[in-house]
Amino acid sequence: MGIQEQYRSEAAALLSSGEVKLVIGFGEGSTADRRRPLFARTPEEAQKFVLDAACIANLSTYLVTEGLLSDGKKVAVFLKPDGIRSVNILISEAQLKPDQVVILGYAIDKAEITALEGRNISDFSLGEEIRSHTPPPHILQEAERIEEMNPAERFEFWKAHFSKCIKCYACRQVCPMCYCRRCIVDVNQPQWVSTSSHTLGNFEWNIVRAFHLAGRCAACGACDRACPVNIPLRLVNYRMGKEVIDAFDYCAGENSSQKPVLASFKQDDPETFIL
Amino acid sequence: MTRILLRNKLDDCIAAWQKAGFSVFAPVRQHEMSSFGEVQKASDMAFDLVLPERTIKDHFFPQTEPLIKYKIGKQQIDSETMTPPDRKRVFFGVRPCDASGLAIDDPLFGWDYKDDYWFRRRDNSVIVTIVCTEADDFCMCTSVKLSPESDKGADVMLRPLANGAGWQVEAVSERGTALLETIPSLLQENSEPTAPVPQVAEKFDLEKVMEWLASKENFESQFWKDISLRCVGCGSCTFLCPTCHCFDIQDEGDTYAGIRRKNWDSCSFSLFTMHTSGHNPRNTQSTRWRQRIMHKFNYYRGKFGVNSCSGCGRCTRQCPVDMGITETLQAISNLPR
Amino acid sequence: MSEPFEPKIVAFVCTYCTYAGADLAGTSRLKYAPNVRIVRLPCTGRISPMFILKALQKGADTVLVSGCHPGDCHFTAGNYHARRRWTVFRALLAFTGIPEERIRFSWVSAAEGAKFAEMINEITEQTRKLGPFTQYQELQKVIETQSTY
Amino acid sequence: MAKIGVFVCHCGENIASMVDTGTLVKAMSDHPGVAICNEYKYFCSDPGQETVKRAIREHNLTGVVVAACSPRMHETTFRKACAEAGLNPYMLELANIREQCSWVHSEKNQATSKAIEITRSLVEKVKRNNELKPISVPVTRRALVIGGGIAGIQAALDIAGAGREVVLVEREPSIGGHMSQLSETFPTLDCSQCILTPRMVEAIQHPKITVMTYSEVEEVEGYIGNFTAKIRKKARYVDMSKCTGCGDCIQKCPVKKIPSEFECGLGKRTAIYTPFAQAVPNVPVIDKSRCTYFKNGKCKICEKSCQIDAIDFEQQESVETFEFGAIVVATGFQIQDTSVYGEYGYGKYKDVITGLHFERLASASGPTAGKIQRPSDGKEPETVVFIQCAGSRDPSKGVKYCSKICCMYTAKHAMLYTHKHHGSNSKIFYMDIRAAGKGYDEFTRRAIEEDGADYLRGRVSKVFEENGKLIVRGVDTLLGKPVEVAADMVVLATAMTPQPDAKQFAKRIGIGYDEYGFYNEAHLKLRPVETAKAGIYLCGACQSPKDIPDSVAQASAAAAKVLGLFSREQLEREPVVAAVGETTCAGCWGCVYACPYNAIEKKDITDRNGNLIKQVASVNPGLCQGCGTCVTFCRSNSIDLAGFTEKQIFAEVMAL
Repeated sequence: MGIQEQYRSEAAALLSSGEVKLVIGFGEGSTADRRRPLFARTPEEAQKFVLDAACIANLSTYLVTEGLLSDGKKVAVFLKPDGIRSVNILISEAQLKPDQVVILGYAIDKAEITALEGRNISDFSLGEEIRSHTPPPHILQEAERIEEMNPAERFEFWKAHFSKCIKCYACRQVCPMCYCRRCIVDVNQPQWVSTSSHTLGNFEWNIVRAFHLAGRCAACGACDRACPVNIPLRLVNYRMGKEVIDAFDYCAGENSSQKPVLASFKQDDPETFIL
Repeated sequence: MTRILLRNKLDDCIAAWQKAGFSVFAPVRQHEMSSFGEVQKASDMAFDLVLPERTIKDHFFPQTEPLIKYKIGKQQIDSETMTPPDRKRVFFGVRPCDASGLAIDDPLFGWDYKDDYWFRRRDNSVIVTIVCTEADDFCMCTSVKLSPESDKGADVMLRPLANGAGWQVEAVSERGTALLETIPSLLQENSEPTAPVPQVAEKFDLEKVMEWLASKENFESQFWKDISLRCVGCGSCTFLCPTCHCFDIQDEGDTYAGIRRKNWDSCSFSLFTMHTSGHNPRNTQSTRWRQRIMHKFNYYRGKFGVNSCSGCGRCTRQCPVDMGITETLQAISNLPR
Repeated sequence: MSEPFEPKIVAFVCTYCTYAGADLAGTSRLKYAPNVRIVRLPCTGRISPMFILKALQKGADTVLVSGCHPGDCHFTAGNYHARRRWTVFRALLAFTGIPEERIRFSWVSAAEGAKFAEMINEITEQTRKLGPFTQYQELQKVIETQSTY
Repeated sequence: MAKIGVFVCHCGENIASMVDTGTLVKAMSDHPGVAICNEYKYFCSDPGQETVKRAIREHNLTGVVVAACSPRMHETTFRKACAEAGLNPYMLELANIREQCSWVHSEKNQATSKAIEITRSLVEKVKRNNELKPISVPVTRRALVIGGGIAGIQAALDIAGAGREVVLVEREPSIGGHMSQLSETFPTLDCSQCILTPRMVEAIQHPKITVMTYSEVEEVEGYIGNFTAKIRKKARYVDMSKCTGCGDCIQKCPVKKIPSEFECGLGKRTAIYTPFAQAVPNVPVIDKSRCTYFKNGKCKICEKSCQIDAIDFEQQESVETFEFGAIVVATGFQIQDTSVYGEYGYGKYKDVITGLHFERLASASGPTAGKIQRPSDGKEPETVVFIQCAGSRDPSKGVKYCSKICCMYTAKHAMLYTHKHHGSNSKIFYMDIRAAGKGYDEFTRRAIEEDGADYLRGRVSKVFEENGKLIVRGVDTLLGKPVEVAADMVVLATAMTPQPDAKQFAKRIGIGYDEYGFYNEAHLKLRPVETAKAGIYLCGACQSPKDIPDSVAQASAAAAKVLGLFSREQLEREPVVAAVGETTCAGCWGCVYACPYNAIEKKDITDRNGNLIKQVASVNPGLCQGCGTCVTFCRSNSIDLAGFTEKQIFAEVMAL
């Protein structure tokens, strides 16, 4: 039995036993190479689940849908390691209760897909894997290329990209960490972030988004894939993740009991740049 | 016998239009994105696109538009209206669906009050469409009763020649005729065959969809909740739509001076209908998605006699969770009667 | 020829240390460059990155953020929290092309009036050398002009 | 609609000479929302304040900006004026155009335009100020005094004398501090023990004072009026309730050769000991590190010798928690380690001693019973050289500051020495004689004129031994000649420094300290006994080097501050506190972690049937100190800080 069939029957069992009220997985998409999130509430619906190497979305973002878990019932969700990492972060930020999430874990290695053992978040110890994880070479190369630029060139690079931004907030909406009931950009008294999508407003939005994700990003790449105008958000996220690990030895989502990196400190944190 | 424009004459053509006072816009690829941008020569243009990612709408109804510059003084408020520049433009290589989008929006911007920002740009622009030779999985113009060779919204229509050397040229409006008069020497008489137009299958039964939407009992149908479960509530479908036209007015500036701006807004956003009181009549994503579909295929038609969709398929093509109008209308179409 | 460039420097400071240090520079009658505008906050912990962006939007050529030395925070730990934020925010700005020299950070105690005065002079001079931060200011100018579409 | 009054103060010439106030007034008068703009010579004066008050009433002002000095100077003054005129006192901002403008710039045009910008941005801020009401918090009317030296004792007695409870904590086995080590005191030459002991006894017998010796303050939490302190009582191994202080155990203790800390190593003590004969309480402690029983498991001679079974080897240290309304820090000083001065031979030659050693030698209860004897051979020295500033005023090896007491005690030492040993010879190397104080200059004159102290102005370059004498080589700068003195003993006037753990302790209780580790007062001149942390006060040498009269005076001042605080049951606090917007709070608890005061709690939001809807953060205004760290953390902008709200700061920045 392949993993897809295994998880279909497991999802069906979870639903028919009443252990979970909902299973969030993947179904066929609008084209052959697309998979779309699928929500199964009955064992029959669970038979429509698809699990293959095209299932790259981070479904944990649906776990923070307002009201989804407020009835105390459980939800099962198909998650890759980055999704499990997201769940760790969400638990540490009190957005999820560990017992409410049943994880149907899987990993993709090239075209191969393997099941991950464990169903509860505490069954997964990702720490080392996350720390040793290096992003794909194209991201590293792009990031390096930017680092090598002088500031003016870097500014022009991002200006070109940010000027494209249409403030559709797809990056925010697909991100599991953007669970705020009201985003800073929607605060208009005062209007810290210009809502207009002129380049200045776009700069502000993108900087604030990246800052708010610093030390909280699970590096799932959802924002980058979602961006309809192809802003390389992966690069900013990668840079921020690198900064918190270099400066504070902090790796978001290693476990579910971390304190937020920007709400904690060490007395001997580095401060080379302060006069 | 028809007139043709050869691809190798395109540079001269651009130059001639520029000489006649036009800025020339065409599909371009810049910074990992395709859109309409100003071009100086044929090689700036990206002809291999089925559709640019961004629509031509951006150039008529920009994502952010300054309306008024104001300054709060001691006794009075000084304000100055900011109007778009009177700039003559040629949009070259527009797909029929994008051009239709402009035509679909024209009544909206002119029915009770003539929106100067829209019409000043419309009146100064000439739309040169190119009939499609290719369609992708998301194209759905035929489903909304348009076609890859529709001339709706076009001033000049080009049909690609089968040999790829150029286009058959046809003016479909006075403005188009006038534009062609600026390049008489670049057009030649020819009877070269044109490339075949792609067959785009109809994906749903529009009549049935409209009937279902018009039925009041379907308004509260569970259908809306089920179909929109995975919608994450971003605005990418609306902002990439050639016909979506909702906007918000924002005052932006410091404490005593600023600019009143018209910014795109999206019915997908949870705050779109948020009242000051805190009440939100469309407080779930399903009601917002319903609004989007109802607006496009029921309300808009009721007011302006036309559906607010030109079938470009961008909403599905670019959706981060693979939703879109096609899926929803297909599902309605497949509902048992 | 336009007016000679006068740097605009906006300083966000905590009231207990750096603001008091700036007061001490005053009571000691130390002279420093008049280019700085000070915004007083209770603690460096209150200094939000948004303040820095808004100062840049309003034409600051350099932004200074300053508070109590580590261990000296009136609120015991506000400056430690601030330091972490700045580390991250600074890296972010640098990565997006806002030069590190444009955003300066310092610890100035209530007793360091001289340090404050010298620092303002140094930052003013450095900013003079860097010139106006036109790259960012252009973004604001563009807003104020007509839509380009 | 905002109606803001702007009042531009000349501060005499202080502002007006550098800022063109006329231009400033004109600019502000033209500013939107400004209803009235005036200038005046001194707005802080009575007529000045009257002008402000009249304007508030006449123009119905909604906010006031006084462009004058630093808010640290006169914010309170003008807040009061606003309140008197019926305007909420928090509808005021001070534009600092003096300390941060007129005093620091030298070009009038630039200073004027800067003043305009400063004032303008605060006008924009004040438009967005909210009316605030002070927060009332209950006051626990019990004081904690940390340190049982003369300063601590005095503070405790004064507070207790006014009827308030005091806990006096001392980490040594006895209270008394450094003063108990002194022989006679300048300038009156009364015996230190004679004047100190009655106060020590008074303290321990006082019904309102709980003396906790051999105890340390472990942790302090809370805020003014509401501190909680954990006090660790070290194990004494002697039951205080039983011990009568007979001293049998001390007599019998077989470990007799421990250098006594109290005697600066000049005398010996036993393993079970009281530091000195007049110790208060007169209850010994067992020095666990030296006790034979604790080392080898055998001995217990003290236990056997004690007729009332007061020895308790099983005693454990304990931690007690108390609530306090105020804290007085009187942790005192130590003397600098003089061995850094190799050239003076301290530590190398036994007869090179510190001033504190000399005090013990001169003390009637000291190791020599008051006889001045050389530590090396017990002989009475004929010639003694005193070296002043052996550490003080020496930025290279010692400390930059003046230790203040050394000039006086050196004169005293010379005097005592002459009194005890007629015909002796004292030579004093000094830099300056600093004898400011009541009776002080007379005292040093007396040492010179009546007691023959020989003052040599100059520094000593080297002390070395030659033929049984200590040769002091120096220079007499008045004569401009090198001098050499063959001495029998050399006394170094060592610098006073903060306690070795002063900085760690300050961090533990949350007060500031200077570069040396002396504790920072809130204002050097005007708030000398307060710290920047409300409810914590300072006295004695932990704040700066001090002599006894100054320490005592400061202790009484601190006590007065504490009593002022205790005069009310409720305390009014600045309403600059944070508050949570509950509708938008996502309950991520970042603010809860970030708050340095644990002032943010989790609050349940329930529907009308009591079902939990969500949890949100909630600020306890009594605990919040108003730093705003939480505000900056909050990604959804759901917390704001009164007095420094997002709207206010936004307006302030955007008006620059």
